[in-house]
Amino acid sequence: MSKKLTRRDFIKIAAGATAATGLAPVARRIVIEPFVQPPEETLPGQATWYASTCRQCPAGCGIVVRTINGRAKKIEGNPLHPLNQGKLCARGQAGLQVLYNPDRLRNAVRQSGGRGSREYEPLYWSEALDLLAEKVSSLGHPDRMAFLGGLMPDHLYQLTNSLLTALGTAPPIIYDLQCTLEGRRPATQLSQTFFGTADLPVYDIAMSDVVFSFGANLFETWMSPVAQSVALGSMRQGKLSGRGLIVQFEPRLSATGASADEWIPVRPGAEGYVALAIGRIIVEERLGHVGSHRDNAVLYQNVDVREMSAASEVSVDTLRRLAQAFADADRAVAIPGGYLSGQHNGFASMLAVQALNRIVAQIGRQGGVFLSTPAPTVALRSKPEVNTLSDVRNLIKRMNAGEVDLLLIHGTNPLYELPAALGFAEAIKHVPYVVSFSPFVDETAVWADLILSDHTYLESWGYQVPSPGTDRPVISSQQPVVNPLYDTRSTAQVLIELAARLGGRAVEAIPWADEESYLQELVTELYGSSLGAFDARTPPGFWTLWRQYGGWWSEKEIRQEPETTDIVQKPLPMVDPQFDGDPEEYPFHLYPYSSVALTDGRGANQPWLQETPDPMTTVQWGIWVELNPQTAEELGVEDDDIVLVESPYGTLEVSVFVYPGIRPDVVAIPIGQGHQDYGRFAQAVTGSNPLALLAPITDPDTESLAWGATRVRLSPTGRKKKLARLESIDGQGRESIG
Amino acid sequence: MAKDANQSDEGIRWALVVDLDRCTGCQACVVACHAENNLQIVGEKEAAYGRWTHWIIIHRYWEGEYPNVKARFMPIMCQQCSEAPCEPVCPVFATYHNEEGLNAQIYNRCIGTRFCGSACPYKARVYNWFRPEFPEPLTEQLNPDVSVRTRGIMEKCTFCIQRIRRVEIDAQAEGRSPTDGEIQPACVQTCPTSALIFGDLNDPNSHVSQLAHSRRSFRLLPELGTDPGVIYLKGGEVNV
Amino acid sequence: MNRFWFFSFLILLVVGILTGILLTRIQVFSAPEQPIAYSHKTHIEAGIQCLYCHSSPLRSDLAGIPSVKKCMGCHNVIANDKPEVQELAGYWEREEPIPWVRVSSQPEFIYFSHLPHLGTGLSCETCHGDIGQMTVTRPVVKMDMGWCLDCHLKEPQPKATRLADCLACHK
Amino acid sequence: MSEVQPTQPEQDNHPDQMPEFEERLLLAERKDWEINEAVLQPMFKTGRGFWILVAILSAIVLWGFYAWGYLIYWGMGTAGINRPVYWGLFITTFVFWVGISHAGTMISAVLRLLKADWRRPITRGAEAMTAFALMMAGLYPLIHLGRVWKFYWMIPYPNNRFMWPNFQSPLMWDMVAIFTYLIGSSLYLYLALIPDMAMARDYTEGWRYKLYRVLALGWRGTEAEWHKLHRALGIFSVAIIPIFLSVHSIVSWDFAVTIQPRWHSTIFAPYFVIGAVYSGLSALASILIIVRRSMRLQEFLRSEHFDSLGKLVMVAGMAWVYFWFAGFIVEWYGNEPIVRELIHEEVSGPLAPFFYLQMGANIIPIILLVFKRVRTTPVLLLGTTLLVNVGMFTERALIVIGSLQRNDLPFNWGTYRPSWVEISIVAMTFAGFALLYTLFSRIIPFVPVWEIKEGRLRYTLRRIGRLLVPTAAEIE
Repeated sequence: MSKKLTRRDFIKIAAGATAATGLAPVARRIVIEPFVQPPEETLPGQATWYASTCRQCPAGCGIVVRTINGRAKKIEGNPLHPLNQGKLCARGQAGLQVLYNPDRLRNAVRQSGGRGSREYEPLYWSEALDLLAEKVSSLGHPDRMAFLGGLMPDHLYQLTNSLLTALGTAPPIIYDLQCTLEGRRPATQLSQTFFGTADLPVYDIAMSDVVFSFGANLFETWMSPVAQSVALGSMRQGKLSGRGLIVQFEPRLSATGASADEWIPVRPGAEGYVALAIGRIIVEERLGHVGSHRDNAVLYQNVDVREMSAASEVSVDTLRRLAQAFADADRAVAIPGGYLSGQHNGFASMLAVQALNRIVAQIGRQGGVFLSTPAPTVALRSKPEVNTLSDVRNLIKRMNAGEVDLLLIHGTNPLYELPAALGFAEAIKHVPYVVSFSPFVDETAVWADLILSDHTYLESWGYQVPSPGTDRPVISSQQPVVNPLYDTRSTAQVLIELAARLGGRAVEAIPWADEESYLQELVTELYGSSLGAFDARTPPGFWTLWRQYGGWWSEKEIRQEPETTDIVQKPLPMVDPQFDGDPEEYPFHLYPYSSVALTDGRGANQPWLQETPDPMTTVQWGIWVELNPQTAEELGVEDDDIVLVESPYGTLEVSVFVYPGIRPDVVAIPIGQGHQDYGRFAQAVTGSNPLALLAPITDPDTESLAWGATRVRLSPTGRKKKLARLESIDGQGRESIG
Repeated sequence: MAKDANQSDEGIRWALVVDLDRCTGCQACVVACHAENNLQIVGEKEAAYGRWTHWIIIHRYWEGEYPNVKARFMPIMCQQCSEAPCEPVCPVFATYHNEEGLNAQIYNRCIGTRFCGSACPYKARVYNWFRPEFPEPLTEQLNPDVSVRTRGIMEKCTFCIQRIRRVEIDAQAEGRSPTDGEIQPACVQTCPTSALIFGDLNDPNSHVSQLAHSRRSFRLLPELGTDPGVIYLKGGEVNV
Repeated sequence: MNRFWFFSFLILLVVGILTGILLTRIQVFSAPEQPIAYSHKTHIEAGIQCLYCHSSPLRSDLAGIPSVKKCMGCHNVIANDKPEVQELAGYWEREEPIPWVRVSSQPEFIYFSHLPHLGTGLSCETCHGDIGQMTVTRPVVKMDMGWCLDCHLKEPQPKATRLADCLACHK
Repeated sequence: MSEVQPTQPEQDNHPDQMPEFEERLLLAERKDWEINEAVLQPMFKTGRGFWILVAILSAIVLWGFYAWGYLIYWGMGTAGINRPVYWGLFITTFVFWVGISHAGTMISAVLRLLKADWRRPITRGAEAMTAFALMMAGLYPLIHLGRVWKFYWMIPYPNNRFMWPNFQSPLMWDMVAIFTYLIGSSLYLYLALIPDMAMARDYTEGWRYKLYRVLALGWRGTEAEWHKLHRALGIFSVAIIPIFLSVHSIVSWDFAVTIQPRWHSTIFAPYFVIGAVYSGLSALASILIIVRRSMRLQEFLRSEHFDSLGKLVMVAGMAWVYFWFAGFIVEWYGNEPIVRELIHEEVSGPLAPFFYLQMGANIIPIILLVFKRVRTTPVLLLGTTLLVNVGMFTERALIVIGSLQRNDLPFNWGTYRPSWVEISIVAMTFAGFALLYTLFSRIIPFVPVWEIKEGRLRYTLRRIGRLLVPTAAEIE
């Protein structure tokens, strides 16, 4: 889409596109407007497919978008892309509703009635950029500016980082809820500790015979769900060596747990104990076929299987059986998932799980765990690192202390995504000027003075090295599949133009004329690489193919076998879980989980995702709390009764879903609903944000939010609200009838 | 009009295989179907009253009790029965059986008696209870190959007839016939675990007809004698 | 007296029905008013092929309306003194699309593609009439279901069965 | 015709053996003109009560039409139906009205063929009930269409698209059957009306005269005319009986030909027919009691009629119970899981209140009607027969809605809640029926005068020696 096309250039079969069926009279005046200048790539009425990268979550799947007459009509997986191999998840499919969302901002805007007024006044971009440049240059000290970002595409991160460094400001703080829930930061730290490389490892589910997943919702939202699902498909029925086995360890039966062959309801926080006990049994009883376990004995010298069994409430027999299955498998892999990282003892548990891969010698082996090969050029290797909650806390402290004069927020929605107890909502009021880059008016953008509305990902340039990657180096490219619908501007472009206005070191740091030329320069470094699945004769030819393929990747598998560090010379740490809230007063563990459709709440403004039934509860649109039937009976509540959920930090009123697959001492609430702002579809759902309940405690090892370590109590309210479920309540439990 | 599928050995019979061992209930097919087929969004209130419009839904069945509880997923869409109970009851032939084994639904012929919906044992048909609403610019997304149904019309899974037709026309233009696996309904295309496989059941070499002969294969409610064109493969077993 | 009323009523009825039919026919076959008085006849007589301007029916569903640029490709030099061509040039200079009014159309619930029709060897004139003789473009047939089926059913078997299937056209 | 002169009955003679005949002979003392007057006078006297009633009924009907318009404009979603309960109160009420319509022909044609004399005063009311109930029933197939403006696609008419309706569909059978029945029963009603129209013509002036003159088709009462009328009525009586049996059978096949659990039953056709007769006769009894009271027709509609009607209702009710049980026991013992579930729901589940209402309201009247006191006391009979129709309506709702709520896949079960639109439209048809009936009773002689007179000729007392002997002549 290099041609500049204006909106009216497109053929408008106006009536055909919008009218309802059936009733139209035959003789009607339909205007057809031809192109003034025909674009080279489109044929009227014929679909043109553009390859790009999905940005509905940070996984970085390749997509192809069907466009007809300049309008995107359907998103599908890019069949050539090694990560997702043509497949796509529900969120990826719904991407069009980000692009065509009726609640998108159509201009750069300034809040005319003051912050929080929700009254907006459109600005010309030159005006808005002048305003921003003026704010930046009038800062007393560069430290008085802060940039808070979500997990952004790599090129944007690089531009931001370069600009901030040039200005003398601290690098952007990258933090969002999705990363927190999937435990991206702790997982990186685990790799660093275990393999000495700060890269997310790839678990080779496809080739594995036995997969032990400890709180990783592999096929829902964790890390790269599509790639993992593709792997599941071949692991289950695509291998010659037989059907693989999956065991899921988590307190609530997730959709992944339902797809697993066995679900072990471990006590929250005790997943590490299970891993330790399994490891101990394998080492002690010399299970499996890897020969001597002498090297590993030291790891488990302090572990008592019975104690572990008691603490995790998994019987010794089960542990022994599982240990046997894990050790006897030709290829087995244990996966430390997001729920582990959300515990106070998260890091210790993750270490214990990763150690299992070590004792069955599956590190670097097929069907085990390996690291993806880094991108071939240095420039492409720089990518956003997720910050810790402590960094965010520091920022909040600085904001409260009045040390931040200008706050830039991109791709994250801290007012919604951070536990309310952290006090971001209060802190933002102490910042004199807040700039948001959100394309939507979300909870945070309401508190921004200036919203420099970004393009949606289907209108933007960019690239991303998927992390975790796959069995070969991959760089996904992102390109506009349609011309921008509105007068929005991509943040990368805004930064480049800001630098140009600021001059000096800023413009030296990012001297490009526009983001496209920046990307072109970055990407054509790959030109001539012998690894690639394609190569061109000239750099411009390479640029074309890069966009046509939707990125660059190696033709062959290249896996990197990680080295283990000396962590394996010491006994594995054993840390007792800690929970916030007195167990007497707050008898239940709260398990907030990321919803398949809405993830961390980003999908809430897309009606398709709102109407998508949750796989386990089949509820559409709503928010609920899942209770074990026994718990529900004790509380005297049944389906659809509203209960009051209280933690030491907040309360929430929500309908009950009696859920057979959850421990009686755990209650689960999906994350994603309860938006105050963020458009009509997000606000259509009544209910408040479950994150308000969360205790702001962290795992001391990783300084990451222990989002699974809050205790709550429940009390019935006597009211009812019917959940929009697909499944008939009357029919529930009567399956034997069919 | 309705030709007995058992006799049509030479013709095409489109069929969908659903491998329950692979299905993770991820709902990608549901959204893909919404995107491809211009399904309307009804909102929370109507959805709670059973008026959603999903053409494919994933049934989730509980088995056992805590702690030995299991949940199984079963995607259910129009079963494209050869002996469809919905076909004979339509007074105006809005639904009928076509030569390629599809249970066709002609939207603009439908007068909305909902008899087919009552007759369908799988309840795979959905009805447009109200006019669809697509707040601007969501209309831009509408697939031009599929009509937008107004109120009072029954609709259901078509096996993405528009995608079948598109591939057939393109193949014809190239002077060949579509290859096995080339035609993919939206749900099949997107299914991350490849739990859905589409093809011609009457072609003995096609992937679906081979899977249909698998030991794991079964059809939904076989005792009703509807002869569905959707074939399920049991989960939890190895296919040898 | 009674008989008089009876016959008057009868005559009125017949006249009414005939007028109704006539009116719908006129409405169907009337030529819509176009923004520029374009004559197909002139262009065809100049020896231009249909596919030169309507270039995509062999590759796409739609035949395509030529872009303003394509018109100007010739009319930069040819006949640029004529008022109609000057009107065209006006659109070109203003970079505005020309709001042509559709002459032949299918309802929204119909899937129609030019490609397979031309693929079977049909010519443009089969459906669009002798466009080459038209100074003002008007529809020559009422493109309704009966008209479509007229041809579809004349195909040899088993093609006819396939083409008579509702799903062949209804979407 | 008989030449016997009616004679004054002697009050004190044979008081114990005469009461039945006494009643039949009551009219015998009336002159023809007196009977005419007695029938026509209530038609002309329309008090305030009448107009208030008409106003109320019209208001309900208008409101119902508004609700219908609302339904058409906004879509079927304004009704309470959903997935899987695609059919709700509309179809329930449709079946109910078709059922009500069955009593008219039952009384009129069957009893005419059987020469049951007591039918005479009530045939007109019964036939009118058939016609009006069918009109109400006929609205529902239109109302429940999602796109009612396309209803004509169900009519077979030649077109260039080679498209015909699907005659495999029970809905097409329905349409044909209901149209046939409506036309047949209207003609039947009209035929029997002609002599009375002529009578009314001769008694009226103004707009009524003009109306009756047209409707009487120039009837003069010649021997040939009577002969033709009797022949026509005889043919119609025979011909309409298969139609009457087929209509409700076809309605039942709407359900029975699907494989929906509980609908898929072989006994449905006779079960529906007998249910229709049961509810229709009950409705007739209720209506006659109300009309008799409001139009002061006690002289014509006497307790002997209600007695016979009550007996018929009782017999129909017993037959209904028999058919119900025959269906129920087969399903019960068949013990198919989903059917068992449905039975369970009815007997002890959420549908239990409706089930016991249905059973109670259908069986208690049978017991009550055993007592002559109930059959002959208007108030008691009114209550009993109304109860039957409450029961029958509930039965239809249970069949249509109750069954649809459950199906083979428990995941797809659902519940149904009627909306204000549905209730308004159902109320509209009830009010519409009442309104048509009310207006009808003021325009058309409610009691078939010629039939009464004809019957009166049959029963006479002859003096044979010293005895007064009641005699009955064969006159038809």
